[in-house]
Amino acid sequence: MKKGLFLSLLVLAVAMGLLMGPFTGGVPAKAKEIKIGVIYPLSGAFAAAGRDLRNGAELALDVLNNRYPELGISIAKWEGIPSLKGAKIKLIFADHRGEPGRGADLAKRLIMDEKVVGLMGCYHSSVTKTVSAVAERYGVPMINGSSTSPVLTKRGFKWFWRTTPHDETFTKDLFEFLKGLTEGKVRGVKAVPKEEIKRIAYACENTEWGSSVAKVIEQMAKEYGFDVVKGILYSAKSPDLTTESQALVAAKPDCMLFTSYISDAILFVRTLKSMKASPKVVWGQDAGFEIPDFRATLGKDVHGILTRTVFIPKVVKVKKAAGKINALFKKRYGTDLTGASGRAFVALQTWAHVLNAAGSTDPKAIQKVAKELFIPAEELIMPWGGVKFDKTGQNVLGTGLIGQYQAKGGKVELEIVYPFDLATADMVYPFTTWK
Amino acid sequence: MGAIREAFDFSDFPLVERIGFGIFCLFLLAFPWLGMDSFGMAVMIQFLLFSLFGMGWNTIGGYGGQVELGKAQYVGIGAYTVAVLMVRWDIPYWFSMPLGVLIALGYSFLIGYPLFRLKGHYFAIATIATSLVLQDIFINWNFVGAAKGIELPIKGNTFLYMQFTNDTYYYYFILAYFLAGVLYMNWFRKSKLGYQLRMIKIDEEAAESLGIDARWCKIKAYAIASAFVAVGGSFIAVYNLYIDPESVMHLELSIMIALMAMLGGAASLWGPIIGAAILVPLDRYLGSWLGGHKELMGVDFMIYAAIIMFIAAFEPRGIWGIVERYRGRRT
Amino acid sequence: MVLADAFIQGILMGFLFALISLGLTIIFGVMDIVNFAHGEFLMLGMYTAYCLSISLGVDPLVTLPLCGAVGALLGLVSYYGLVRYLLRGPMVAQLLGTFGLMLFLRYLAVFLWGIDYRMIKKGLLVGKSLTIGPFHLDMTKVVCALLSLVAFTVVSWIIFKTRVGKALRATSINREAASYMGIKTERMNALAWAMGGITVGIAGGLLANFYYIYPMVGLLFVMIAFATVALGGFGSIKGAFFAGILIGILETVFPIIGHLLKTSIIGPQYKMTIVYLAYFLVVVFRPRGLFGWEQ
Amino acid sequence: MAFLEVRNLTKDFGGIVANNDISFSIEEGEIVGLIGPNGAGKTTLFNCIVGYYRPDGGRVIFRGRDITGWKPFQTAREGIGRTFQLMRAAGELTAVEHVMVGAFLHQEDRVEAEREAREVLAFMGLEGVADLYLTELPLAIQKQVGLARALAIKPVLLMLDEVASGLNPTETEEMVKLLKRIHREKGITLFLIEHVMEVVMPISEKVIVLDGGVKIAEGPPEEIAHDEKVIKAYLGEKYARGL
Repeated sequence: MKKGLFLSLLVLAVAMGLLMGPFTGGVPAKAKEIKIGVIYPLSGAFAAAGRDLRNGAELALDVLNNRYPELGISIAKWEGIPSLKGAKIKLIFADHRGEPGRGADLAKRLIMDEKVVGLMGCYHSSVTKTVSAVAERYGVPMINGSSTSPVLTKRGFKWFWRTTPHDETFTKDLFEFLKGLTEGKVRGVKAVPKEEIKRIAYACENTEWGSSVAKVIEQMAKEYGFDVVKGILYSAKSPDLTTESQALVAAKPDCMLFTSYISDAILFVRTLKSMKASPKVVWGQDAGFEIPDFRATLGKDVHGILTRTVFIPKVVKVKKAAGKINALFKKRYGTDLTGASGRAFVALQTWAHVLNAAGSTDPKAIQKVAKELFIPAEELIMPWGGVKFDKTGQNVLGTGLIGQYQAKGGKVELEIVYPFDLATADMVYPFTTWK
Repeated sequence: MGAIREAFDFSDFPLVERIGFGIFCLFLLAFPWLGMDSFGMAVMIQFLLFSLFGMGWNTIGGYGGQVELGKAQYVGIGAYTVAVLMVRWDIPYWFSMPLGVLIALGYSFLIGYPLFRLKGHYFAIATIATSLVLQDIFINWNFVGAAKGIELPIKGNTFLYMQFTNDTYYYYFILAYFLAGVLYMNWFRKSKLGYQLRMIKIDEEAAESLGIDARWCKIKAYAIASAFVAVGGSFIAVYNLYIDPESVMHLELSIMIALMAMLGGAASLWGPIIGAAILVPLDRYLGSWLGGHKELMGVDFMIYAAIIMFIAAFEPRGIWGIVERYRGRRT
Repeated sequence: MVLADAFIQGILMGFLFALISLGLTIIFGVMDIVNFAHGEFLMLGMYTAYCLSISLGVDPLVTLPLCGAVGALLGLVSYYGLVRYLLRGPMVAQLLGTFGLMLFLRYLAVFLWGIDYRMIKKGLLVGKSLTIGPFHLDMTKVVCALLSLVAFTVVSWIIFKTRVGKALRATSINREAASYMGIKTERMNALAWAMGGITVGIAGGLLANFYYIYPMVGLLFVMIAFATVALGGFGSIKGAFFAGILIGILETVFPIIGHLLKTSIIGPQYKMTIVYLAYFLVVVFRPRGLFGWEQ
Repeated sequence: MAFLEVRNLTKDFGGIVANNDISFSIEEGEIVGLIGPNGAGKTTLFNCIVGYYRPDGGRVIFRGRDITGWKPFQTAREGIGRTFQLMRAAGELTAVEHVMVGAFLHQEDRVEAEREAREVLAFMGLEGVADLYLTELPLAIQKQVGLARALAIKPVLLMLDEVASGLNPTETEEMVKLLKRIHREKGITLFLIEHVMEVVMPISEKVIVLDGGVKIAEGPPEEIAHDEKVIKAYLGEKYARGL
């Protein structure tokens, strides 16, 4: 019996070894293939987001490596990187499970073993920190598409670029929007007296991301003359958010601001609804409020909720490219593009442009062109002014959107309400869904 | 002096094991020159780190037989002391690390005292509880960067701050700790405390009748364990150059530490090392390989879990227990 | 006013925690094992409710018995398949084993259902809430509370009034003695796991009415369940009940106090901290928990 | 001044009085037996003296020192060794290691401790089993190792809890011889619980009898053997067994 066990263990160990053999050595690089390492949370608690990101990146890859003339953006015509004799890009995905340490190890693997030209990722700001630190150490360029912690581009890194706007921009958007609300700039809503929306309460999840957003909210609120009547940091892993919700309700705020991942976002909506909370404005900071699961799980309970995002399918009305690509995406993965998948798309797109401009995979060359790279607005699916990095590596042309979930006969649409000139529908105000 | 002789004296192991360990040490020393890829290197570093943790846990958890599931808090203490001191006052690693260990010791005595009034599962859960409490405090404590965590300033290659651009340095750095750990444990298992702990584990009443202050012995062992783990924590700080409560004080880390030692074989010198040698590569390679495959999502953990259950069910003494059964000696 | 509201909400949560912990404490009481996989049992209960209510298109409440059945099955399988062997080993091996079981079930769920968040959208209770005067209570939680009461009465009845119960208690007090008395302790263990499974399965089924369903969801509850059982005293039914409610109240009322005192130091960010702290303090002064017995 | 003196010792467990107002004293160098039917409170009395239980009333004075309510390890350090009715055997330590742990009480160095331990085992004629694990030994030997372990702490008073239980007649013989030697050669005062009268009578100089938690008799063995109350206590028990 025991012998048998010992043997079977041995066998198992050997089997492991054999299985892993090919994966430790790393696949030998084929000619005319440019490897980009992509580190996302593909398993673990954030796998839902990870899958979304991955879909975005893979679609972009397909669009780049194959011919989609109808899309009308340049990478769709390239079939690879023209300046590199049509070399194809190959994405190598790795799963960081939201653990910074693991992320760093994977970055090393991709850089040293897979010999990737550059890195992409990592969604979690905390992981992006360690990964970018590794990239910096080895002098490998990294383009980050979806981590929004402001500090990331304030560390004077030489090999780190970020296409997405960060939380300061987004939060600023929110307050611009609220200001606009008081000035009657919002489509379909006449000027709201400031007193009516002065009281703000926020609940931010208590890791890197949430706590930094909380700080920004506090500071912006001062600038724009709103009072923060309640600020809560909570654990996204908490089994129930009754307490938090109560604290929010108890403060009787006019605006409730959330910085949540998906599970806690869902929980908040459910709990607040059961408490019949009645704020006038409910705003979510992307992530949880924006992943398809949010809408899918909560149905019409989200009617009237605002979420900051960077991509809304409705963008198609103002952006041709977005429409076609979104259609393609939906055909393939069944959901609309989201901020996550959209930004993953753009990140890879940016990689393509950078490589093309550089005309080589040499880091130095990439670093050089990245400095003066400019991708015009019409190339992007994002409603941005384009992609242009300042010397900190931050894309200065990125802007946020604020969307509002609106239930229209059974299905829930996400309508643009900010920027005001892009508004695709009248805003629902005040928020009454949970009454 | 005698203690040092004891530490280097492996003579009570069968010859074959001594040879085996010798070869293993040579392998470890030569590893960076075996042309292994850097991920292999990273995994190796993790392996050494977790062996260190496991050896520490083994004092209280293995020899003392106390199911301790709160070691992560000491990883945190070790890591944070180094990080905070380096960020705020630019204090070198070699000053902050010992300080971290001291703090860990102090803290362990502080909570060890009430903690060891408890027995069995009450104790186990209590250790988890204390660890979680400390984590919550760090998550909300702005001085140590709260949930944001701390990024250490990148200083290039420096032995003073123990920062390197090449993992080989880190490798030998942790290897040194590892070997020191092995020697210490080799001394410990033959020390007065070591025997007293095993006696307590067998029969606490009997132990007391032999003039052993069981509670005090446990506290001492607990403190030693904490010191070990804190050292490992200090390494994490300078290795990852970024720490946050989530990554260095998480419950799963505590469980991981105990898990590896138990799986390898608690209350034995090689046990924790074997446990780490199996679980770490398994975890990292399965993760990095299957993690990339949509359709196989979760399989890596299932394999992982299956192995754990198998061992727990059929070899409660851990893998090393099998060997010990064959050779009929425990060490 | 706010305080009163918090208090009521707390009690409701408390009932839920108690219900979830019930199974854990039964199992422990009979065989001194802490089941790490308890949260995963809960999770699978939730999935059962979800899948059935979707596939059969029935109200999730109807599926409760089936959730219980699945829970029982799960309990039996894990007892005969794993725990039976674990019993021979020391406590560490037991924790190790159930921890493995936890990982396994969790990622089995990932494998089977993927990592999407699911939520039951329609059903008698879903999204309903009960308004009594100024208080708004989630309908499901109210039902949870009632069911939790029922569960506890039934279980205590079984354990303290029936012959099986006597056998169970005998086994829990002294295994050998019980077996001399001709009690099949093997079967008693299995029974304990079945009962544990049923209760937690039903809890899952209920939870599914207002909670999102997700492979990792068990993790959120298992720690609370541990704290509850440990605080109440391992193996004590009564203990689990009161400890559950106590914890519920603690974690909801504590932050509100902070709110009333207008201080941010006392706030939701510490609600779990206070629970663990409470547990720690209680056991330090009362090493058997509130209602536990000497081991 | 008495060597060990117990004054009006009382211990009750939630109403059940296990020891009721028990007083006696032991002189240095004596061999004293403590007998009584099952549940007479013999072991409880031991535990109160060594400190596993804190007496609810009364005092324990050892060599002029009030050790009432001391912790077991403190009384042990004071020179009181004891053995247990059953040894909890585990594959964790070998016989010699068990004894070493005892020796460690006054010995820091391992090598020294091991030497002492082997001496003690030799004294008891257990050299042969020194390096075997307790689980590999028969019950009788295990108990002897337990005795050796207690001896290793160099006690002045040795309290033995049913050393002879579970031993066959010949083994019992051996044990009695051994106890005599310990007493003679090491000059240790012995205080032994025995359930079976036949064992205590030959060696003890004084016998104390408990029944239902109270001391019913005290005196030299031959007196005790003919004491009415004692006989009744035992007969009573025999009847009880019969029913």
